[in-house]
Amino acid sequence: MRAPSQVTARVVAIEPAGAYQLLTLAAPTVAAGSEPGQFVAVAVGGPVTSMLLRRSFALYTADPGTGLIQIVVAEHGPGTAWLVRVEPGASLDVVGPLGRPFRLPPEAGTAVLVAGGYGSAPMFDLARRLRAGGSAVHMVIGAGSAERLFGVDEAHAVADSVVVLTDDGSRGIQGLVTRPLPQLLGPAGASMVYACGPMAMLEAVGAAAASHDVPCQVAVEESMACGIGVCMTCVLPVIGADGRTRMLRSCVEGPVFDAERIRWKDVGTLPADVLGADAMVVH
Amino acid sequence: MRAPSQVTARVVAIEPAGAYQLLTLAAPTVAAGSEPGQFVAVAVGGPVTSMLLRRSFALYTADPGTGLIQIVVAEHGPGTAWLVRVEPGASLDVVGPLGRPFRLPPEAGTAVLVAGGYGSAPMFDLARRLRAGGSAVHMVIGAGSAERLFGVDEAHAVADSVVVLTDDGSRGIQGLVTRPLPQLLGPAGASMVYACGPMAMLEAVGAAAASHDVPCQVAVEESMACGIGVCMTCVLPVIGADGRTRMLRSCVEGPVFDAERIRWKDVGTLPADVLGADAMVVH
Amino acid sequence: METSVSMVTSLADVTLPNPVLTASGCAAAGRELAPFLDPAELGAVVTKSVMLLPRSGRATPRMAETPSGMLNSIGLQGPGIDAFLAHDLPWLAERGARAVVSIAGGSVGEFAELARRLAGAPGLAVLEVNISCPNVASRGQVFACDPVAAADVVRVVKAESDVPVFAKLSPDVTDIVGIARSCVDAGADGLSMINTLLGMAIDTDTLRPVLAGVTGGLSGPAIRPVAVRCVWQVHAALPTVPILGMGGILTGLDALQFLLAGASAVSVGTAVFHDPCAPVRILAELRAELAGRGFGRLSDVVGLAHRGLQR
Amino acid sequence: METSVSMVTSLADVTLPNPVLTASGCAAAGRELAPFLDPAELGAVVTKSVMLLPRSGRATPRMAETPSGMLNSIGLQGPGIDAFLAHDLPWLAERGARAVVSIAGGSVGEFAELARRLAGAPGLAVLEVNISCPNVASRGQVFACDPVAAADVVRVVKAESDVPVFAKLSPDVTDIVGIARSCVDAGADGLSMINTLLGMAIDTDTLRPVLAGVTGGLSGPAIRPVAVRCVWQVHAALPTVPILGMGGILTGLDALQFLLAGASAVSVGTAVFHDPCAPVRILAELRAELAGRGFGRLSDVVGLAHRGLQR
Ligand SMILES: Cc1cc2nc3c(=O)[nH]c(=O)nc-3n(C[C@H](O)[C@H](O)[C@H](O)COP(=O)(O)OP(=O)(O)OC[C@H]3O[C@@H](n4cnc5c(N)ncnc54)[C@H](O)[C@@H]3O)c2cc1C
Ligand SMILES: Cc1cc2nc3c(=O)[nH]c(=O)nc-3n(C[C@H](O)[C@H](O)[C@H](O)COP(=O)(O)OP(=O)(O)OC[C@H]3O[C@@H](n4cnc5c(N)ncnc54)[C@H](O)[C@@H]3O)c2cc1C
Ligand SMILES: Cc1cc2nc3c(=O)[nH]c(=O)nc-3n(C[C@H](O)[C@H](O)[C@H](O)COP(=O)(O)O)c2cc1C
Ligand SMILES: Cc1cc2nc3c(=O)[nH]c(=O)nc-3n(C[C@H](O)[C@H](O)[C@H](O)COP(=O)(O)O)c2cc1C
Ligand code: FES
Ligand code: FES
Repeated sequence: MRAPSQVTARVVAIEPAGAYQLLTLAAPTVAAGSEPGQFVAVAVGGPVTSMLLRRSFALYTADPGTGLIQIVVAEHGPGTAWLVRVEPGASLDVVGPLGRPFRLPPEAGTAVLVAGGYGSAPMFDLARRLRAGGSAVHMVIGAGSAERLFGVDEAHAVADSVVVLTDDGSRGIQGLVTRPLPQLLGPAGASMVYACGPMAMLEAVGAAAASHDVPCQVAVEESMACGIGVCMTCVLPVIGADGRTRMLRSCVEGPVFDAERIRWKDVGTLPADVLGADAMVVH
Repeated sequence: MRAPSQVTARVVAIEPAGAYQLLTLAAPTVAAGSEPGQFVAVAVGGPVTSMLLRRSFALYTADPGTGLIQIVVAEHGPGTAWLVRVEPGASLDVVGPLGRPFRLPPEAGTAVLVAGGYGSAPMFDLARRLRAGGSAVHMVIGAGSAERLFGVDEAHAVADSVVVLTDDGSRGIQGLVTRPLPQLLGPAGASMVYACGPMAMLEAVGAAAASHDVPCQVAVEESMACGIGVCMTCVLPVIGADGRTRMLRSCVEGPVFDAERIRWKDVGTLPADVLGADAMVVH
Repeated sequence: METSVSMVTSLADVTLPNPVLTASGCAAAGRELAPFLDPAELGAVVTKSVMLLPRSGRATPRMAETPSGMLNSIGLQGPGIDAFLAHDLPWLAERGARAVVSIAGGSVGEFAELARRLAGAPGLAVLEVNISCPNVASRGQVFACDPVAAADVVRVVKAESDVPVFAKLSPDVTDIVGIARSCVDAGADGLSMINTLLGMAIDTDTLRPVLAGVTGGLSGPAIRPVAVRCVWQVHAALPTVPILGMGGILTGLDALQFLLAGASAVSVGTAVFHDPCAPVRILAELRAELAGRGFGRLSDVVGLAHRGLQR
Repeated sequence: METSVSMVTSLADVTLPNPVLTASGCAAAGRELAPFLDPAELGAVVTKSVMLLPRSGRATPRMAETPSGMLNSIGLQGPGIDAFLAHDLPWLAERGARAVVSIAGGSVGEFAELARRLAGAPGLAVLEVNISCPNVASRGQVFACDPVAAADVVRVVKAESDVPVFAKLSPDVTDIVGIARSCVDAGADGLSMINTLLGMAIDTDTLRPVLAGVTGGLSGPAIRPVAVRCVWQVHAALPTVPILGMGGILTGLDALQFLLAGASAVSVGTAVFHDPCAPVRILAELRAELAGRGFGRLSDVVGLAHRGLQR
């Protein structure tokens, strides 16, 4: 893992990918040292923008050879609306690579990679690395509808098996990504689960993995003001090795966490047993 | 004079013109009813800009036939920096035509048109209208240096004589635009003067005209927040027909004023004899 | 579907066809906006604060653009109440526009006199008492900075007035709820919030303040979070007092924030400089947003963000 | 030419190599910025306000972006003074960075205890007393809203402290000069201005406040005109009191506005979120702007905009 840097990245290409835009950026220092699960933070809106805060995107690819990185952008609010309209040749101010990546297993095994929507972006490089380490990889890719699936074809190229699901049945099986998990995690099944997608999905995948006693890493998506660990906006309650819950910064202590460590039901609240919650009463 | 409207104008062309950018915009309702000396107010910075206020530009051309208007933009601060970088095909939010135009003389005579920098923009249409009404037109065009002159060639096409001056002598005569005025305004000289340019120049031209007893209209440039007469930011002390000085709005009561009505030395101050200045003491 | 939302609202006992108004000082007396919108289509036109005598206003520069906002230091330039009554108010009345007339005085007596002169004027729907203009020579003269002075003004205006009286408050106070309460206790029928924040900018070329008046009033989207907070706090403390909310409203969703915080209507100020059609655009956007959320009546959303909030 | 500007400044009797600092809460304790800048190159690192005990901070969401600004409602999450002294301050000291340590207490006694614990700590250059955090449960607890409470805190901290004490003020007061004077009278060696403005945003989809804490602190360029005005007013009233200015500084020219208004040094806060290299970039820009204007020493511009102004 390499220290992040702030770079001016040229937009090499921008192309639609279903409901998303795939941005290819020239950012050699970011590409050089990044690992799957890390993200970049992009300044949006141009020089006289009213939008101060960077927007975060998981790295989809990062090629140290070409110095190119790719991100998959869903148009959401004004910042991403601006970003999906950049032109090739434009410059973007990018900070990265940020955050802790997915940890690879100490020894080869069978991995299930579960992704929702653009949450599949970091999964392909992860799959390649897992397979390079000798692991078998099964991918489960879901989304609300067909055009919000990202990378189904590539999944087939990098995984031993692929299950595609959509909420509305417009592609693949109708249903949620948790649906195939009992089978994939069952006896003689996976030794590890990786997941990226909406919080509710991560919670459900974590629960499925736990019920089969399979370790599960998830990449969460919390609202971030700085992305580099200085502001404390991106926290969620995470149980430490000492059994105590702390409000951890998802930008530097995540975005990848062990699913079982996250107090899912308490995200967005301040449970009384969190370290230092007692001090909140005073003031 | 037509009521202003707010329109979405397509950028038809943008091309360098010396130190300036010449923008051609499709804005039929603005083009339809405008007169020389009027201006448009353009929103800058795009949808998520931090710049709330419109930028004002004199109309250089306005063709009711094609529906096109042109403005000449000098890069100054962040708003014009954005504007000179728009691409053909882009849309601009334009309000216009605004302000009072130059008044044409009731009968033909000899007009001297004096312009500084991009202040020449409104002068060419004015010259054409004056000549169409039978007047003779002499133009004096000045600027700091050659590349800040605008429209010298066109001046030759629309005027009976043209004097070009620059402060640094890089083109034409070295000196200020007031230099040729004694001759042009002298005996058997002009019956009217029109001027547009920096305030100090307008004052000097007004003084020269006054010393020859020639009426002089000037188009002033005051900092404007709204451009449509509702905010009261763009005022300057102007003497009325009743001899009283009032703080008049240059966006709706100008930008064209009789030079002799403006209290040049008092611009940027509040002279005690301005109507209502006494009330300022209270509160 | 959209036309099925009832946009009717009221400021105290005055019913307005819709909740989008102009803001004082940002629409003059309505006339200049006529090329861009029909003043009768708005909830009301809030006129520039008028004083007893004609006023020149301050020297220029009177404005500075700031990030997502602007500073102004106009100094209440205006024709005085006589000219206003002779020319401005009748123009609005003839067009069927409702007028919220903003008055400003240098003394309690001047406020009283203004209210007296306006009593019974045709077209007058509401009196807005500007006790919070920051462009005065001394901070001590801002009535809205002191609960007693604020109450004094409200009391005399109320005594002279036959229409609802709204006190316009400044955010530049330690305790806006205290000032609000004091105005209501003195008889204010409602509150207008917020006036501009006191701010300034320095010209880094001349090395002097940009504004001739040194300090000025900060307005625009930059101040919206402060404005929403003020409306929220006052509505929480005084839930039955009608609020005319304002400060940085640029879109229908911005207006909706104010309604959800507790305002019954909103004023659109600086946005008009950006977009002269803003008030009617915002009205249309607000209507569509309400319809899209399934609300049938504007009144359903007033203060809604407070409800069901446990704290 | 540019290298010939002397950027040296001082906060009370502490000399700093240059006037650009981080802002409390926007740089943690400096470590996370190390990939982007060398903390020793800054005037100083102002650390996140530390309290006596570890604190969890508030529930999320803790932030909302607003036009040219943001709201935060962190609730002073932090490790407590023991961990700070064990891990954070030494890290800065080892790197040769000067530390302005910000402390926050729930009571006057807690402030005193924090100052006591910090006395003599290596690397500590200045104590910044955060009496103005808006993210507290009740407005009544903001010491900086009350001149007496503010003075009480300053007095006890000053008594325990062997470094200059700067009181950090809130702009959310009717009379910031009064609070400033009260702090100085109680022994404050200087003033930090401004903390965030109290603001809020409402989510128009959930129809509830965006922040879990309902209200939050508004920062960023949106508030810069208010911040410059506060520095201006206080410097005009107390010209010998050193001021650490802040609020929306994004560029060298923004920093220059604060210096011209009377600040001896500036803190860069929210800009770091936009641009993690901001403090060093702003320092370079400021140096170039001063050189371009022909100033040889930073101290030549401090308060310059006041001079020769007739009013
Ligand atoms: C670690 C991480 C990885 C991400 N990866 C991707 C990705 O690969 N592709 C993609 O399309 N999106 C991704 N997101 C979400 C993306 O950052 C948001 O959709 C985006 O910031 C929204 O900005 P906006 O201006 O369009 O929306 P607005 O709602 O206007 O944003 C306002 C503010 O809220 C923040 N915000 C809003 N929604 C989110 C969100 N869901 N997560 C975090 N911050 C948010 C923004 O950053 C901004 O500061 C990721 C987020 C995180 C934290
Ligand atoms: C009636 C009129 C006609 C004009 N015609 C032209 C023209 O034909 N070509 C041209 O290049 N410029 C013209 N100007 C000047 C032009 O409006 C300003 O240069 C421009 O607004 C500067 O914006 P900015 O963002 O680049 O600078 P900034 O200094 O960042 O602008 C900040 C604010 O100050 C205002 N402002 C700054 N300088 C001026 C100025 N000189 N006059 C008015 N407002 C100013 C801006 O509108 C903006 O609101 C005209 C101005 C007026 C009032
Ligand atoms: C140029 C200007 C002039 C103003 N004049 C007045 C005024 O005369 N009386 C008043 O009560 N408020 C005045 N205001 C304040 C506005 O009515 C409004 O309260 C404030 O600007 C916040 O709203 P906004 O952000 O939508 O502009 C003025 C504001 C501006 C920008
Ligand atoms: C996320 C965040 C956290 C902050 N935490 C603190 C804090 O702990 N103590 C403090 O005194 N100020 C705190 N502040 C206020 C800043 O130090 C600064 O006073 C304010 O943000 C204005 O400066 P800016 O606009 O440059 O950010 C915080 C600001 C932000 C944005
Ligand atoms: S986003 Fe700032 S600490 Fe994580
Ligand atoms: S610019 Fe607003 S009145 Fe002239």
